[in-house]
Amino acid sequence: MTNLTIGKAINAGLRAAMEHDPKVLVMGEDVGRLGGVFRVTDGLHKDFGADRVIDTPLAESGIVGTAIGMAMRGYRPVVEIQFDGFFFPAANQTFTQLAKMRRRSAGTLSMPVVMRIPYGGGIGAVEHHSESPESYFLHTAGLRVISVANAVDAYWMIQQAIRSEDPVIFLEPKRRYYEKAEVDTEASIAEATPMGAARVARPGTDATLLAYGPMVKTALQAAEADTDHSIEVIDLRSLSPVDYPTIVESVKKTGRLVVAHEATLTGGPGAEIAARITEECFYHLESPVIRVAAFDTPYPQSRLEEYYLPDLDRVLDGVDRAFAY
Amino acid sequence: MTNLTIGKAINAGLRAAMEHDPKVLVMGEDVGRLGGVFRVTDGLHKDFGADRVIDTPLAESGIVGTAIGMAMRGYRPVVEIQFDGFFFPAANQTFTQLAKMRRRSAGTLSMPVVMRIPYGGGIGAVEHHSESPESYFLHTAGLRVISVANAVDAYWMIQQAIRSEDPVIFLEPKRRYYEKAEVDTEASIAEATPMGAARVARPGTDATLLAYGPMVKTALQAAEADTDHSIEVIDLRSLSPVDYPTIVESVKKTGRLVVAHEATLTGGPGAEIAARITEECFYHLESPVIRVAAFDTPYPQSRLEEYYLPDLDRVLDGVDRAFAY
Amino acid sequence: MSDTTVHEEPELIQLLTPEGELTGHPDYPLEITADEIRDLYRDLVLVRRFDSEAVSLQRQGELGLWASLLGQEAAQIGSGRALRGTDMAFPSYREHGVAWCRGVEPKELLGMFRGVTNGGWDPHEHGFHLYTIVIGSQALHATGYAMGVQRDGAVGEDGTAVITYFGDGATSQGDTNEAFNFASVNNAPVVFFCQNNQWAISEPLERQARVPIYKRASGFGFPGLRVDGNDVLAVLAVTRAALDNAREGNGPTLVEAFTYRMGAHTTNDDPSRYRNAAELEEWKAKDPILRVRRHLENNGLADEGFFASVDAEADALGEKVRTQCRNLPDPGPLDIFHEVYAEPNVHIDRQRAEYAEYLASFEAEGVR
Amino acid sequence: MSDTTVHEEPELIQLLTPEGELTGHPDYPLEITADEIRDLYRDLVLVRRFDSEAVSLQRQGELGLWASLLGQEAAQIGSGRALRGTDMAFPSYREHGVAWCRGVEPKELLGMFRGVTNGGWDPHEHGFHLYTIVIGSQALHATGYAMGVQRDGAVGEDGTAVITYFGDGATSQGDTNEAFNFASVNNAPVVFFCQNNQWAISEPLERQARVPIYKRASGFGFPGLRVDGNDVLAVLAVTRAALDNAREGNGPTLVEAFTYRMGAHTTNDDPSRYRNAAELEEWKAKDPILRVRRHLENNGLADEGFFASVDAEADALGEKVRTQCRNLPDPGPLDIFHEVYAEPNVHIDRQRAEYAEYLASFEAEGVR
Ligand SMILES: Cc1ncc(C[n+]2csc(CCOP(=O)(O)OP(=O)(O)O)c2C)c(N)n1
Ligand SMILES: Cc1ncc(C[n+]2csc(CCOP(=O)(O)OP(=O)(O)O)c2C)c(N)n1
Ligand SMILES: [Mg+2]
Ligand SMILES: [Mg+2]
Repeated sequence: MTNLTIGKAINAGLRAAMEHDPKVLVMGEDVGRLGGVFRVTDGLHKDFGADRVIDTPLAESGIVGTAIGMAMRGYRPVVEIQFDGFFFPAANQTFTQLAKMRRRSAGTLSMPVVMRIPYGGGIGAVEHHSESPESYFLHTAGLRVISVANAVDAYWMIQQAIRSEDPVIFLEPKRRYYEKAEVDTEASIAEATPMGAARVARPGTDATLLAYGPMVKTALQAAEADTDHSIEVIDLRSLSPVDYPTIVESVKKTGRLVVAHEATLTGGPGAEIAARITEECFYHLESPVIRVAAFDTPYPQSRLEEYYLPDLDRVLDGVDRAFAY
Repeated sequence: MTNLTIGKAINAGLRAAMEHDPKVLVMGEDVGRLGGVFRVTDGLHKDFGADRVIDTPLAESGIVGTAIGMAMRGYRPVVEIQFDGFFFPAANQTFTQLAKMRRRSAGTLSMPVVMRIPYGGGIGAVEHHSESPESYFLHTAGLRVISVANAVDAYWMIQQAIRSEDPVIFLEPKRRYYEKAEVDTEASIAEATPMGAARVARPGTDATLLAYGPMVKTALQAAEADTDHSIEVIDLRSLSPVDYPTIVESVKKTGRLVVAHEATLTGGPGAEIAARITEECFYHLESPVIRVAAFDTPYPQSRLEEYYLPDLDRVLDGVDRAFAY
Repeated sequence: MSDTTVHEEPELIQLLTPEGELTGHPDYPLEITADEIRDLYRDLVLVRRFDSEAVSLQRQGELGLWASLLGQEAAQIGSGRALRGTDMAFPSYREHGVAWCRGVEPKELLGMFRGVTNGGWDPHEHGFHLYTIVIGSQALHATGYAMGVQRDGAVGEDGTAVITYFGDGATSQGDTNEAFNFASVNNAPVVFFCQNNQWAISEPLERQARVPIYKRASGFGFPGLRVDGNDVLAVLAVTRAALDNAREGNGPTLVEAFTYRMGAHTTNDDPSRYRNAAELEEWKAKDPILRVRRHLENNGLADEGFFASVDAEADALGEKVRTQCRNLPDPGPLDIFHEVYAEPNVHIDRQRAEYAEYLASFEAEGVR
Repeated sequence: MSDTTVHEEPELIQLLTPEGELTGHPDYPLEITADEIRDLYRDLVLVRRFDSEAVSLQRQGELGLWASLLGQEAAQIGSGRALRGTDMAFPSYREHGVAWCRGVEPKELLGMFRGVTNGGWDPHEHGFHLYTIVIGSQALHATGYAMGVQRDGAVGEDGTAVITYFGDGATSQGDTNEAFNFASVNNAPVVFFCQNNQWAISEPLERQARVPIYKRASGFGFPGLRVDGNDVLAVLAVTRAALDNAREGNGPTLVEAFTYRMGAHTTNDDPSRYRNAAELEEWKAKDPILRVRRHLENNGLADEGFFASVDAEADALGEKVRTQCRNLPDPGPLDIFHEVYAEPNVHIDRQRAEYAEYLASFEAEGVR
């Protein structure tokens, strides 16, 4: 057992993956000597060299586009997008090329590319450094989308993502990089929870509270804080595909579902989950699915982010709304 | 009254807007001498000259990025993206710049830019020419998103979009370009239905069928075909913001809602509408909101599009599913 | 304000004049046998025939669309024949001549234009990537692939070289320029082959660039040159040199093949709306096939029997193209869900199952 | 394979040596009075003070972040002072010196770094667009604005010129290259001003380009040149010439100001992880302020009294920066919904109303 932060767990997972398979490469802006602006790739450049840990030119489309070419040559590139807001220059390569290549080639080409994105708000940053773009990804067929909420998942899921033959968007909750947990780095990857599975993070009976990434911690706090009800918390882990059986089972038991995320409300992940769960649990729901999300505005200046982000109070308010029906 | 196709109605609307305001510019690939690959800008280059109808270099980010600069200089650029699938190179300029500029500048800068995108499938095209990217837009705060389903709306809404001080994504249902209607081009724009309003296209009492753009025609056909029920059809017209009062009123009356679109199911516009309507009409809904959409796969080769796109049968199946509860 | 274009006209690298005279070029000596020239002639004639058959097939409704290579045969055959078996090519959507050189069968190539597939061939089998429609995207894929080649240590005389194709319009796209930069900074073994056919749909070259395209390269730190794209020998020599240079570890080259799109942009296009007939006539005089034929004839390197046999082969190819096209099997509806993901995906599996059930319900009812 | 970089070192355009000697340059004659040089000195000292105050404010927790211009004062003041009132500048995020020249107040500039706004000033009022963080984006805005200028007919001696700023790293971005191309093809009146400060966060110049950056321009069909970015007189002369050239209808120029980022990338950065101290020492000898001071001193153009008065002014500015920063009002929670749209938007209005009600519920309960 090693006590690791989420950031260090991803670092350790990257290292393990690079040791396991010489085809694994890391590439992005400042991932080399600096070890990334969040130090997630710290030490890899030194130990694996500049050919496997590539400081790229400052061009996100170029990064993803060349990663696609490297994947065609048999490599497994792990791309870092420095911040969420800088994904957009790579949108074309991601949505029209990376996501579609396997289908276009009728299975001849695989795209084992992982795109790591530190995402979400709460770090007091300037514009474009606090966004939650997961909805763009989960609406795009051909991509897998996962997010981690603790160091154990961080360590294993980055390795699972790298071993996947499909392109994986790996969303790192940047404001939780320093959250710690005990990680058994000696265990076998075969025994780790599959990256597509949701996890009941806290059992409960009266309502289900669903979150992923940075909001899992908030959700757990809310569940503790609500002493009137027994709240079950689910850590979604995979946003595409979603592990519906786990959610359905919970909702059929509790009759209420609250979904919390930092992405903006309209067209956010909660919309899909609400639509789908309402279809599958129509006769079990005692209230509509309640969504607690960021407002439908651009991410505001940092002095407003405490109001903008769904916090403990707003999650509790969502839970209250669910019980109001 | 003039009998116009949707394509020609947009052309006439563009012409009217250019005559009305010398600051209106048209720009894009092949919009000049050729008049666009769908001829929507036909004749404008000849009559308004190369300074107002600009054949740009082949670079979508460049097109949107320079349009932003022109808007800052007081112009009102109408940008054409040649096909839906070629929007993505412009994603960064659209999502991080165009959509956010007003908010970033605390209202000092307006972005009266219209982005016209021929979208949707059904024309037997090769890859990237048949997509429905509306979900990416409606999830993005700061953009307005509209789509037209008939020549009357086409004529007026393009002019309303151009007069809007906000950036507008104007989605043109390419497979319906040749649908005709009588348009009163002499009427006053002030009397046209506001571009944010939904429209009850066919009244009914048993279920509400919601569509926009190319699917409105299919929805109307389905309503006709279902002789067992009285189906109310709503043409959404605006995807952001959505005119919820009109939908809520209808659903409170019918108790059932079916949403049909060509965008892929997961995270599609139907998800948001389902989530929201379920919240607002929880006690009125006799069935969950049913979504009829494209499958969560890349748009397939054209020989499969008749299966991929929600057609009359699949819409009817959706209606049946709603009545099965 | 749009007519400030300054056109400098650089020398073209040319080995074979439009009149069929083999002039040679000091920097690009080409040792070539009569046999090899006849083979190139054969390639040129056959791909032109393939192309014209495809245009007809589109008119007959057998293809949804076709992007004709008419006029660009020499640029494609010359560069395609410069490639070695282990080299890798990343085409745009008009490189039927290169596909031919890489052994892609008509039935494989026609699939995407007929709409039965979005790909059609195995890129690894042919050393020829799938057609890429989103302009400029493939230039980055090629560069990344070349960076992979470097990492494999496949550099040197027996090394692997990569080539990517794009048009004059594509040089405006950000991705193409990012590819120039990544290739330069990494010294990647990739040749950027731009077929400047003077038009990007309706937009003439002046709307994309105000100086010759090959000049772009020097600003990124690697050589660029302009070759007569209608001269198959010059293209062969220049591309071979660029590929060898790449393979030996000396980095990228931009080759601008100066040519002309003699047909419409695609079968959907009507060039009479934007360009005049005189331009076409001018370029007809520079036809890429005619000059090889003249050379062979003038120098007694081929007789009527040879030309007749090539024409007969072209007829046979036409027949094969028609048959293979018409026999291309339609995909089945459930193919929609095929290979969206490599690994089992619960979401896709469920949609497939639901749709299969839906389709079966019609069969049960005996309709559809 | 990453050390194949070939560095050609071109001549810098320089008017004033690090030792303070005014050498002049045949192509860029500069008529300048002692008064004007003293004014430039004053600008340089004041923006350096402004900058160092901001760094301190960040350390004290008054700013969330700061991107220091230390070392780049001459590049910014020289180019900023070359602008006319009607000209328009499109900065990146480090152009505090240009902001100073455009009359942006400290309180306006500090807002976004403090997190009370994402903008802070009226771009039209100052002829200075908002800071743009997404690398390269503003180069296209500038080009479009310049195309608007052309359409307004604001060309000629009294015309309007546009300038856009970006770094060495930004030259790798597709948008920057697309801007080069749009500007060239449209002959737009825009100056591309690249501050090559040798680093893009931790990546040295070699990771972005293998030939000098100014060379990029010729490949797009317009002039590029490299100026000593630590020489305020050379930057002034060169930028003025480029702006005038643009204003008179002769199209774009790329100016590469060769300079050095003497501090960290931002206050979040730790350059000791990736660069060595020797490099910094080397550049200290080329300090942009020192050489102007030497020039003034050596030629008796300023006395101790002058230098003391500038220092006093800097102290006063420091005080003003601190006060204005601390007094910046926090936005209120409902400001989240402010100016998302220009026109009334039912959706935003409703969210605002709901949130107002939610907030009020806490007030009612007397919490939060
Ligand atoms: C990103 C993108 N934008 C627009 C298009 C539509 N389009 C297809 S071909 C073409 C012109 C291409 O011109 P060029 O690069 O010169 O190649 P050519 O067709 O002449 O071979 C355009 C605009 C596209 N395929 N991709
Ligand atoms: C599109 C994008 N990608 C990444 C970043 C993160 N980032 C901020 S500054 C920077 C380096 C910029 O280097 P350069 O262009 O040389 O400008 P400098 O900071 O040296 O002035 C990076 C990578 C960004 N802001 N935008
Ligand atoms: Mg072309
Ligand atoms: Mg820099």
